[in-house]
Amino acid sequence: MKNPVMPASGTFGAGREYSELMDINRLGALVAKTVTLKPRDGNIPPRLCEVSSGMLNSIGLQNEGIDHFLKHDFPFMKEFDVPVIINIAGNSLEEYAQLCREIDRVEGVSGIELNISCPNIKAGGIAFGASSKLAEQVTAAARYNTQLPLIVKLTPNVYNISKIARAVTSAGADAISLINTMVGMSIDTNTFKPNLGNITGGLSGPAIKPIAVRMVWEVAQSVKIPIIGIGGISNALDAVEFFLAGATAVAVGTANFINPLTMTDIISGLEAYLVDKGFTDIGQIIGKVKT
Amino acid sequence: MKNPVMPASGTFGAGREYSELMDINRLGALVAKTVTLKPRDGNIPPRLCEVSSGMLNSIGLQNEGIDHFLKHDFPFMKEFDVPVIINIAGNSLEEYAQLCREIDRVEGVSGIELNISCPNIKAGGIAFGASSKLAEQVTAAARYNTQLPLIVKLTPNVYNISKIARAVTSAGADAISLINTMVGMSIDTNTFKPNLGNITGGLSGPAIKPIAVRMVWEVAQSVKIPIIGIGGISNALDAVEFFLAGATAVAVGTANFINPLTMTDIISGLEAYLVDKGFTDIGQIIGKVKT
Amino acid sequence: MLQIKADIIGKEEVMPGVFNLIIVSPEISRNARPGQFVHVLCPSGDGFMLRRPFSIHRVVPGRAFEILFQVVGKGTEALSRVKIHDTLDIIGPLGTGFKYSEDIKSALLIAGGLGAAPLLFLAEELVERQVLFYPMLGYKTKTQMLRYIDFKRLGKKTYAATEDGSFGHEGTVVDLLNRTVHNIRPEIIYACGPVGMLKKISETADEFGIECQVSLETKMACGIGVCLGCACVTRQGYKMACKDGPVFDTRDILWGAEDYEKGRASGCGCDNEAPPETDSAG
Amino acid sequence: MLQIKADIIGKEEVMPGVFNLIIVSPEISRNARPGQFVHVLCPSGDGFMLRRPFSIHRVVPGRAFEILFQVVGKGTEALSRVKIHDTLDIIGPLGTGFKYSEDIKSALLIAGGLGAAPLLFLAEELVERQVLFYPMLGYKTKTQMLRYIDFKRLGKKTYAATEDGSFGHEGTVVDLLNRTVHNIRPEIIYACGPVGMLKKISETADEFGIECQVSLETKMACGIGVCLGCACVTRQGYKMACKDGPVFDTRDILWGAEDYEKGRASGCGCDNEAPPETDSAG
Ligand SMILES: Cc1cc2nc3c(=O)[nH]c(=O)nc-3n(C[C@H](O)[C@H](O)[C@H](O)COP(=O)(O)OP(=O)(O)OC[C@H]3O[C@@H](n4cnc5c(N)ncnc54)[C@H](O)[C@@H]3O)c2cc1C
Ligand SMILES: Cc1cc2nc3c(=O)[nH]c(=O)nc-3n(C[C@H](O)[C@H](O)[C@H](O)COP(=O)(O)OP(=O)(O)OC[C@H]3O[C@@H](n4cnc5c(N)ncnc54)[C@H](O)[C@@H]3O)c2cc1C
Ligand SMILES: Cc1cc2nc3c(=O)[nH]c(=O)nc-3n(C[C@H](O)[C@H](O)[C@H](O)COP(=O)(O)O)c2cc1C
Ligand SMILES: Cc1cc2nc3c(=O)[nH]c(=O)nc-3n(C[C@H](O)[C@H](O)[C@H](O)COP(=O)(O)O)c2cc1C
Ligand code: FES
Ligand code: FES
Repeated sequence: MKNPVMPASGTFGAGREYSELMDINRLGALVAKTVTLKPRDGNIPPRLCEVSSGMLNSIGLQNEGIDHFLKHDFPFMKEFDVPVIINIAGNSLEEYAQLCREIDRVEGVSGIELNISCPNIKAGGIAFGASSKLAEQVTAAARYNTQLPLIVKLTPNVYNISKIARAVTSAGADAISLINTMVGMSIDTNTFKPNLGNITGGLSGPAIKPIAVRMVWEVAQSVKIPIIGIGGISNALDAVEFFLAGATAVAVGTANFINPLTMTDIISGLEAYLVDKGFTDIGQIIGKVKT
Repeated sequence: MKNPVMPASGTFGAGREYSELMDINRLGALVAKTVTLKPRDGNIPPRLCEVSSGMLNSIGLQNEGIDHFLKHDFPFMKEFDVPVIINIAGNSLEEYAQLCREIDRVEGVSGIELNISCPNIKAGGIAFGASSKLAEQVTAAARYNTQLPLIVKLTPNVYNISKIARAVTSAGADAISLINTMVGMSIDTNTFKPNLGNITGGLSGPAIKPIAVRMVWEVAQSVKIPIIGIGGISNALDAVEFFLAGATAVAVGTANFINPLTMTDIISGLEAYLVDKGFTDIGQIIGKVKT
Repeated sequence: MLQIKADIIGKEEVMPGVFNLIIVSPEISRNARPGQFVHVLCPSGDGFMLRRPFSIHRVVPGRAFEILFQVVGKGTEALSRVKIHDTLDIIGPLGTGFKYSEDIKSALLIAGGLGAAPLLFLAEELVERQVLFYPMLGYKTKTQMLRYIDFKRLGKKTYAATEDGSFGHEGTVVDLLNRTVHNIRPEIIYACGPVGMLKKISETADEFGIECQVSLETKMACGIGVCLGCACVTRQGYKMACKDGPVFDTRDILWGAEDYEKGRASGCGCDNEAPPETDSAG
Repeated sequence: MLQIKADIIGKEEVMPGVFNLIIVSPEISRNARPGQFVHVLCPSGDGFMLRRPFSIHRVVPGRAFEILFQVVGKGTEALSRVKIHDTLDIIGPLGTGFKYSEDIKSALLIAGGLGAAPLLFLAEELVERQVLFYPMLGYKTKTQMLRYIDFKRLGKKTYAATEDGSFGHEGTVVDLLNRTVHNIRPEIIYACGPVGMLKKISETADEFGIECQVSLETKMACGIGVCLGCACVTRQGYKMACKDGPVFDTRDILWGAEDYEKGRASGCGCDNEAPPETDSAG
């Protein structure tokens, strides 16, 4: 990776739209929106709602399925001079396994991210990420079916994130991304209806940053594998907080919607920050919070 | 209660200071800051840090102990024409039990709130609230030792809040308050030090409101006892969201610090809202979210 | 589509709470088509962060474009406080815009209130293309007749309805449509306004076999087709208002139930409707 | 203590990034004592919400008071954009203020930079009480000599230090103190400034047996003693800067370690020090 900054799955599509507004080749990696085995329609609208310093979404993993993805989106992503990570979700261990088998065969994939933390689907998703046993099983199933670097994306909606992190590590994860969204809800006080068609949704954006930093720090104390820090990152100093807490890379989600140049601004901002503080390499600040 | 609006424990002291700025007699209840059996010094500073749409605190339940409280603070609180709820925390089941026994003897207490959700202390606190078994035990211990209405205050740092709510209900809780704070962390990118002396702290304020509304809604589906909704409430419409989700009362925390008149403004605002919508009683909107 | 930092060179409060901004951008003014919108980063204010979408209201060809907006919440409130020569961060032009076949001869343009925003740009385009058209404008009352004069200047015959009857037809624009459509007999209807109104217009259009295109408003995050948040339910499945729309042919739209009439703001007319295939797969 | 909505009747940028506001409040101006502060709801801006504390800088007796502040972040940035005749929501006066016994004859007032804010009010009070005092002012450079003239007008003899030597003593105000204290021999030192500076001043005061009071800055939420968030470590246990302070007798303070010299903003000089009794009980 050229640098440790990448998009968070589901907030950058396959990069097609944003490639018109920014230079994808400057990114550390490309992370695709979650793909599933079969196409998914996603959830009933409304799917979005803005809240204080954040937003709720209940997209529900709308996607056209792995075959379509590999045929139409992946070739586009591969054209950039940037590693491509494919993010997958399934309803069952077998679906995760099968997705891994299919992707393992494909030329030019740099890694697989297991989304076991989506709060917006009825089966699978978050349920896998909220139990250390299931998280371990799904990671093991994936591990068994691919040689590719395996990143497991965890949900923050748990009491003991370190326990889950240890479980997926022992099952063979090469890295952990955290956090996915917090489950939230918002109600229209005029109509009495939830602001999301799916009733609840995932909270993202600056509102969740303190929760994310805390979880990255906790997990960094308990496992040795790299952590991709995610959650409310909007600028270089936000990213620095995650590096200090122990992340080796960061991913940007919601902030892309607000400013498509967020990631490239962060990349420049990190360089400036390192120079300013007399460091030569981001590695020099990783995990260096003085507790 | 005159109305369903009260302060959240720990954000209003014993009401002494705020009584100089607002009319406590207009409140639905007074809720005291958590008291423990023995005095507690609280945590090392810094204890506060502002974050996007919220704040982190790591006060650590600083208080002078139950004896001092009953002698010096409770008499002051009792003078108002408002029910007084005493909030307690212990390091062990026995401490909770003993506190209940002592308070049960006191004239003029309207209820006990069990804080089993403080994220800022080393033993007890959140640990009791994160396990349905411990939550049930501590509630049962309290229940056995007091005739007073018993409110149990839950932590949002769990995957399955309904399970905990059912556990405390079956153990004899008369009401549930939720939520306490989310565990969070913030790091100073200049000094590399956490912004809290205690490293992590509790996230409160508008940032957590969607999480709180969701939990109130979930719990309202699974237990029949009243719910006091807490988390990021700053105005009447915020409160309405909680009522629609199923809360029968609300408590205001962080917003008091910003505007000491928040609660009385909410009380007036709720009246205006009800008139505007053609209701005569707040009961008509409780749990009425159209899902 | 591009992201620009654009100068504001004109600002007018055209009626209380409704503002018109003139924004410099040769590129957007050159490329924009009627029905497209821009995604605006409103100056930072109290606790909101997402961009806000606004239709392109008019263009000064090759130089600038305009937006017409009403203050309804925090974002528009913040936007109403910009000053001439302030700079706005804007992404646009976005969306597909209104479609018109070459051989169309007559059109009916129906605007409810702020629905006038995209339709004035369309009206100017239709004049250019020498298409005969009839503006039909619905307002609350006489003093709030947004852009009436402009439409009247451009259209063949202009119809107006006010809810209180203080000008033109007394009642809604939908009533007015139902009374007059058999006389006007347009080849196509273009409409913008509250979703309840659009649904009723589409029913009338259906009944008379008239093609009908409407601009739908949904909540948006990215505005460019990435987040899949602005979904509308169509017969072809979920479509994104920001990329596949905001203009849709009403024959494709699956409208939502009753309560859309009440003007539920956050939907596209579809949230009470089961999606074409439901989510039961996962 | 009261909560007011107060008019701003004066605003001056006294040097780049440092502003003085004159705020109408008969009550606060009447009741305020030097060292006390007000808790200000800065006009809503980008993602902050808590009030910000500012020392009372000066009073126009019975009519108004002033605050002097530097733009360091979002809150002060927002505050710097208020205009004359805007209204501010303020709680005050808060805190205990400087203490002085009746029979004190000579005092040394040491300000580092913005530390001048509470000390000018104190200086005016000391003039009133006919206490001889020596202002000792530390600045970065000659062009940033905040309130030098004012102190010079009020004090018996005014000492100044600039870090670059462009005016007065070259070096810090602490150096200057150490060179001159045996000549001045004040009965009491009042100081305000960065915590590293205050700690060193307290060491000197200790050494010479001089009473020393300092105004400490901590992060605050409520500002009135409720949240227990602004704790400082003292020999008597945790004390709240907002209620027990912000002025403390340095004999009571347990200072933190080295890194306070680096100007860690968010502490009161105590976060590396074990509290009097640690938290092991729970
Ligand atoms: C493609 C498109 C084009 C648009 N063009 C225009 C235009 O030309 N002029 C104009 O005035 N408005 C237009 N809108 C609506 C405009 O985007 C919203 O009014 C604006 O986003 C509200 O932001 P706010 O922060 O002021 O309100 P918020 O605080 O977000 O909400 C305040 C109130 O407005 C409602 N609201 C919020 N968003 C929308 C929305 N998208 N549609 C309808 N109601 C909403 C909310 O439900 C709430 O009741 C358009 C919307 C879309 C999707
Ligand atoms: C009792 C008291 C009296 C004060 N009097 C004055 C005064 O008269 N004039 C004046 O200019 N300032 C004064 N301060 C400091 C002032 O309150 C802060 O500068 C202000 O709160 C910063 O708000 P912000 O949103 O601009 O900065 P933030 O965005 O909160 O922070 C920006 C930077 O400033 C630092 N900072 C934040 N709060 C403080 C603080 N309390 N002390 C020191 N650094 C801080 C942060 O760590 C950060 O590096 C006083 C503080 C206290 C506690
Ligand atoms: C609109 C939206 C769609 C998302 N879709 C996915 C997804 O498909 N797969 C996934 O793993 N995470 C998804 N996420 C979660 C993000 O990748 C990220 O973990 C989360 O938003 C927190 O980061 P942020 O605060 O920077 O947005 C989505 C988030 C948003 C806001
Ligand atoms: C400074 C501070 C101190 C608190 N102390 C307590 C406490 O002693 N006991 C308790 O049960 N909750 C305590 N809380 C939690 C609040 O009661 C409340 O549950 C939480 O802050 C969420 O509400 P809010 O978002 O309105 O602040 C405290 C919160 C804050 C911000
Ligand atoms: S707003 Fe993101 S897809 Fe339309
Ligand atoms: S700021 Fe709340 S106690 Fe001092």
